[in-house]
Amino acid sequence: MIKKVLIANRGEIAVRIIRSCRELGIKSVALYSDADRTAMHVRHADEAYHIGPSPSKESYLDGDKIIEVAKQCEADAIHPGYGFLSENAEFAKKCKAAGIIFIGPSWESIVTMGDKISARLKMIEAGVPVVPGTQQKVGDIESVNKVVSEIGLPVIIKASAGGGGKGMRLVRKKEDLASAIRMAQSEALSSFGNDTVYIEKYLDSPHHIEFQILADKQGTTVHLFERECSVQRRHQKMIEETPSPFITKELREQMGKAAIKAARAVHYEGAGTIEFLVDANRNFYFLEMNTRLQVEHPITERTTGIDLVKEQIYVASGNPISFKQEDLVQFGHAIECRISAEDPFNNFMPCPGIIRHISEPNGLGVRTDGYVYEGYEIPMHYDPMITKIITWGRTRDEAIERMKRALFEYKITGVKTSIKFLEKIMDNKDFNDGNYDTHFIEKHIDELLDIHSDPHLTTTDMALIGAYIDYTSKLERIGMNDFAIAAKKNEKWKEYGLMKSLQKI
Amino acid sequence: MIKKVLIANRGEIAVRIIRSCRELGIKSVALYSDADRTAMHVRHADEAYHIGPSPSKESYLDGDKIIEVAKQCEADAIHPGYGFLSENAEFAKKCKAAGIIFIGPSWESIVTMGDKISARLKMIEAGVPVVPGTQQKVGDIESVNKVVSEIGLPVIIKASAGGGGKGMRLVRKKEDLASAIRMAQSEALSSFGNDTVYIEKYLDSPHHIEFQILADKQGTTVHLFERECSVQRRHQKMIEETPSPFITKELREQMGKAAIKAARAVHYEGAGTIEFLVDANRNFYFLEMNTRLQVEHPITERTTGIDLVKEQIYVASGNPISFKQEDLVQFGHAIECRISAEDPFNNFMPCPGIIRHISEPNGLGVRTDGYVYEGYEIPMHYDPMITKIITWGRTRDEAIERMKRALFEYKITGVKTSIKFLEKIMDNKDFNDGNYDTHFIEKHIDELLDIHSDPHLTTTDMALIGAYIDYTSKLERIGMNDFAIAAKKNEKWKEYGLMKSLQKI
Amino acid sequence: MEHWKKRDKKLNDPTQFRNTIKNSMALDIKIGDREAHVQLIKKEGSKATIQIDKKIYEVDIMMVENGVYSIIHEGKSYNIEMIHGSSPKNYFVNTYYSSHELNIIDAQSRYQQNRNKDGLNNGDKIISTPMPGKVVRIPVKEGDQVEKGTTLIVISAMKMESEYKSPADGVVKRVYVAEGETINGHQPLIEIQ
Amino acid sequence: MEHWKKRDKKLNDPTQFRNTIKNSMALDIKIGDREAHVQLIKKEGSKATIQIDKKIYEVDIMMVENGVYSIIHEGKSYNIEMIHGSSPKNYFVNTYYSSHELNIIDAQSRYQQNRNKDGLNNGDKIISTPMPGKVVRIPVKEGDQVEKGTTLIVISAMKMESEYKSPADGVVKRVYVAEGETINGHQPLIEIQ
Repeated sequence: MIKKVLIANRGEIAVRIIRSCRELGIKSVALYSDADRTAMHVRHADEAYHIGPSPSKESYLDGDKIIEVAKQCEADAIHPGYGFLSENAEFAKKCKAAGIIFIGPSWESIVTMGDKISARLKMIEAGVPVVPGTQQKVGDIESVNKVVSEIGLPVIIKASAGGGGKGMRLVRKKEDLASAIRMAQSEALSSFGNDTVYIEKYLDSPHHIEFQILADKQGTTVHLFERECSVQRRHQKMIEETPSPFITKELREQMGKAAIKAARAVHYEGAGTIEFLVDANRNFYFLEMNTRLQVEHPITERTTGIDLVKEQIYVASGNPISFKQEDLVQFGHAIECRISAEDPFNNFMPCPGIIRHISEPNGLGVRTDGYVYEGYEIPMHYDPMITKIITWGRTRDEAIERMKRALFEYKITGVKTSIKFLEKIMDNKDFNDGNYDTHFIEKHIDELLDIHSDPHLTTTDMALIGAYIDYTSKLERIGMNDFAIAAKKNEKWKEYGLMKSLQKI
Repeated sequence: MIKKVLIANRGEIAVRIIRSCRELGIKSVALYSDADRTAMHVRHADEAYHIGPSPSKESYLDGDKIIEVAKQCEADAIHPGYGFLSENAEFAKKCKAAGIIFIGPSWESIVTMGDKISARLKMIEAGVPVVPGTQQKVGDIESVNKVVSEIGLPVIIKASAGGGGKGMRLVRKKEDLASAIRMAQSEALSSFGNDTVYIEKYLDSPHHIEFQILADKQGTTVHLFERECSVQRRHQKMIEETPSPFITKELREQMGKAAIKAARAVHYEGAGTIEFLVDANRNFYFLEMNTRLQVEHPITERTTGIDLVKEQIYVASGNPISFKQEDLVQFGHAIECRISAEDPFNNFMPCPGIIRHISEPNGLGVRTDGYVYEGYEIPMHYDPMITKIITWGRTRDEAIERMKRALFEYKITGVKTSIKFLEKIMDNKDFNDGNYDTHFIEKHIDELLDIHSDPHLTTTDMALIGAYIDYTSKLERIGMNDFAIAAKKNEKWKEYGLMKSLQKI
Repeated sequence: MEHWKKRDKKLNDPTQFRNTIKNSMALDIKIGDREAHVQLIKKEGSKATIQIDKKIYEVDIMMVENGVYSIIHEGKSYNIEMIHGSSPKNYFVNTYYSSHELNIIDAQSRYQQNRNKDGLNNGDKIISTPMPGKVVRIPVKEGDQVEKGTTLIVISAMKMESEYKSPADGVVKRVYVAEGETINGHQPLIEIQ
Repeated sequence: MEHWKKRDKKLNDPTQFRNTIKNSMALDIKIGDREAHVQLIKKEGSKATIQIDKKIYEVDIMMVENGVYSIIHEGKSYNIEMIHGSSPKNYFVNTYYSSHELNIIDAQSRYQQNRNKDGLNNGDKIISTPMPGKVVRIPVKEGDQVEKGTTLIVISAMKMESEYKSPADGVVKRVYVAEGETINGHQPLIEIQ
């Protein structure tokens, strides 16, 4: 078994990995950038080393430095978490060369699945359905026209090396095709240094449904059922649930088998996720594979009882998966909400800052995976996600009711968060009916952003009373002098300084 | 369905009940004594009413006042939680008379099970094994001698109205019998106003194992398996787990059936617990019934998925239990540790005080049910229990590892707690082997209290560094003047005042 | 035992209460379109009598955690979270049932508001951000002629880039920061004249 | 990149470092039977050089939460929780791996310690409790002759009653509290002469 794991990550996922290491009796090593000395993962780990300045490129993305630290502190293995270096084949290769176990698939699997065209080809070869489209780099306009006339409009142009919506163009009319391809190619070149693009049929009301898989060195590959991830905003998942209210038992079996086939096709090892698009008629198509742990893995853990990080460590150590496919059940229903430090009512503007107060929800059926705490300053350098709430219920309805209760209980001051927006989704009728696809947020955005109630209700007056007491008691404490200065000089800087001093109270 | 529930309790159980009410869309009403204005249950509830001074007798035990508040705020039902009025038949009767639903069994069931002799008789009648002993009030010494010669020494003398170890005497030698009975009678009279005592065989290495039952008005009675509660200190449970590592599948079935029989015998309604003693040969005996929710109910919730408070509310509303006996499974293993504000290393002296900082454990498989928060002052008037940690694992080993991890993560400053003591139990070999009975703590007490490690280790030096920095930086902040005064006047009061001012920093 | 009885009183002459007040400050607080006049009438321990416009509230209010207040009013339990907005006078308030943006309008803000209304302030267009971040790009320099909508500065925070555009036609009077620089929220970045 | 290298140095002459210190106070801290001499040698931001007896530690120390310190020493991450004991100089310290009771011995405590040793303090037996509670019963009154072990007062806190007994034979000199009274921790209750 692995004895010491270096976690090449930060935030909630680093804390989450450290937790499983501790339960297994494995030593954990944290890394921290300048911004992260007081971060939670540093406090939870057995060891912690400074890795560089705050920007990710100079710290959490500096693979050579990370491997150097791993060697010095004699870590057997590196867990990359998600994001940062987790899907970096080069890094996985370097770990191997340095004699350190990379907790993830081989670098070859990462390469194959990382390039979308090669992944599509592999899947077709393995008999896994892919979205109709080209199998190779798009060339002259005639061949493009031929493909489009076969699969039909609308189509989507995608960068083979792409991700995050960059180098993507939706084409609904034939006359826009040529220019869309040129634009996609140029965007792909500037974003990824590679202008290879390909064409896929655009599915109109798709569900984004993914399957968790696990594979060991002994040749066993299992799936841990699906996660429904269609509640997205600009390709960013906000809410995930399992089981999917959309798919049937038969479809689940078919897709599970396809997911295992997909993983076997690239000789996959460890934990991975096969993402599918499922159209309104329940046809499913391979979209891509994430060759790492996903943000939303806890909902699978809650319904199956399997600790996915522990399984990753078993597999990386050369041990078999600790259970059999036939022993797995989906026990009840789980939902995850991602909570970010952002202002949904101001175009989801990120809100880094100091947490003045936080109380997280608790009790039956509630798990939170977070990393911020009172007095902690959320750095501006990294992702705005601060916590994930995972609720479980015997039924989907119970899981939703529990999520509402959990969001109600979640109290945080100091920074703005997405909580109110998530509450609106939980109250939405279509969501409650399980009647949604990837257009859900777009479709309901006006309703979801409408949080202001009648300004003449008693609750509003209570808010006024709170503000009155808070403001006047602060004035008493800091004295009026600062205000006088601010008024006289009338400078924004003073205003800011004053705000800072008020926040410190 | 019930629409508004008044919770006649405080602390973690009040918060826990409010959570389930919220999930069901039921309004919750909190009560608070003078000491509890800022308590968590007041903040979680929809409504909150002041009920009286801090001592329980003048507030949480004042049944008439509570019923008056329930009427005024138009609550349909009262949930008594555990402790306080939960097993008070008179209160249940008064609720009924006032037209308010008492969430619990009928007052008649409480009366029957509350008197230990009448409960024993009922059980014998129903064919549930009881500990060998007398069936009635103990009278002249001859009949006592006869009973003792039948069941054999040692025996235990118990007060029929008893509880909490009062009016109890263990007798190992025949010549001590007469005086032990006299003493038990006199103690019973002064404690409970009733000198009725009876005799039971004393089991030498018993397990304390209880079964959760649920019964509805439709006549269905089910059990939700067992809880192993043998880790006790002076009849106070500290750690509970389910399934019990001691009992077999066959025994579980037999005991489950006996528990259902016991509940049916008193026409039980709602949630209740049948406590059994199980001897080293796996013979089991009815001990008593708790006609309320238990502190340790969450471990049953975690392994079965059933929300017991919701079921209580369904049943009290006249609805059937929401599941069938045959649908229930024990999914994995759950353990609960009770965390109290007490000093295990100073004879478990209670430690009320102000919470300076608290962070509760979280992540996969961890639930906490608590009620204290940063800045909250734990009142001296009530129970010292502040939180329960419940961990779940696929196996008992995983649940234990996770509990260790959770206790490790639990950080609290300002008051002393039992955490270190619980950690020592989790590290104990016998506990890990599942090899323990009710004498566990007594047997291992020296080892469990030995927490002081070598004072020359690096960790000790880190503690010294922490103390040095904390103390000197506080001196800097408060200035040296206070110290000078304290030194000059040399009064304990000054010392105290100084400590207070230091604690406020 | 009377705390659940209705206590709100509609007053014909709200000023009659004013006489009893000593040091309590009256504040105007803007919430949506409404401007509420709020004043403390009496406070004893956690019990406060507060007048909002013509309505009198008797509440039990306590700050239970940093920025979190517990209010009990006619038996109802309210949890109020005060989140600071862009200035100390700007609050975002969650009551669990609703969210509100509130602005305290004191003499100073009133004065500034009036100044702005009178157009005295029209040369004063300073671009700033509500949150800290890093300057990615400044596509303009001092002296540049810009149109309304021209991108003046691109700020990155938490993996997201935001563009700030000119609010009007004008000239870049001053650039306070440089590309690559780390900035605080509410810091002046670029001034347009 | 050198932070995991061993930096402890055994010194022949620990005083050689003292010259570089300006305002740092030396403290003697008692931990079990050991009395450690602790002194800050240098501090720059969160990096501190601290000498404990003859050993020098270079640590990175920060108070991350109220009473909770994060220390990184040679790469090892320590979480230190400081829990106040019966006086501001008494700490109960959890390091996650162990628990320790520590007592700061400064000049004042040293003086008192010596006074006690010299027997100057023998008329000074004041009974008090470490925690707040309520006086249940006082079975003695001022002027009573008591023996060592006689119960002087019974205090209740959190449903538990504790008896406090006389530490020696003597006379009840003063009773500071009455039955039913609520008391604070460390408050004088009864004085025995």
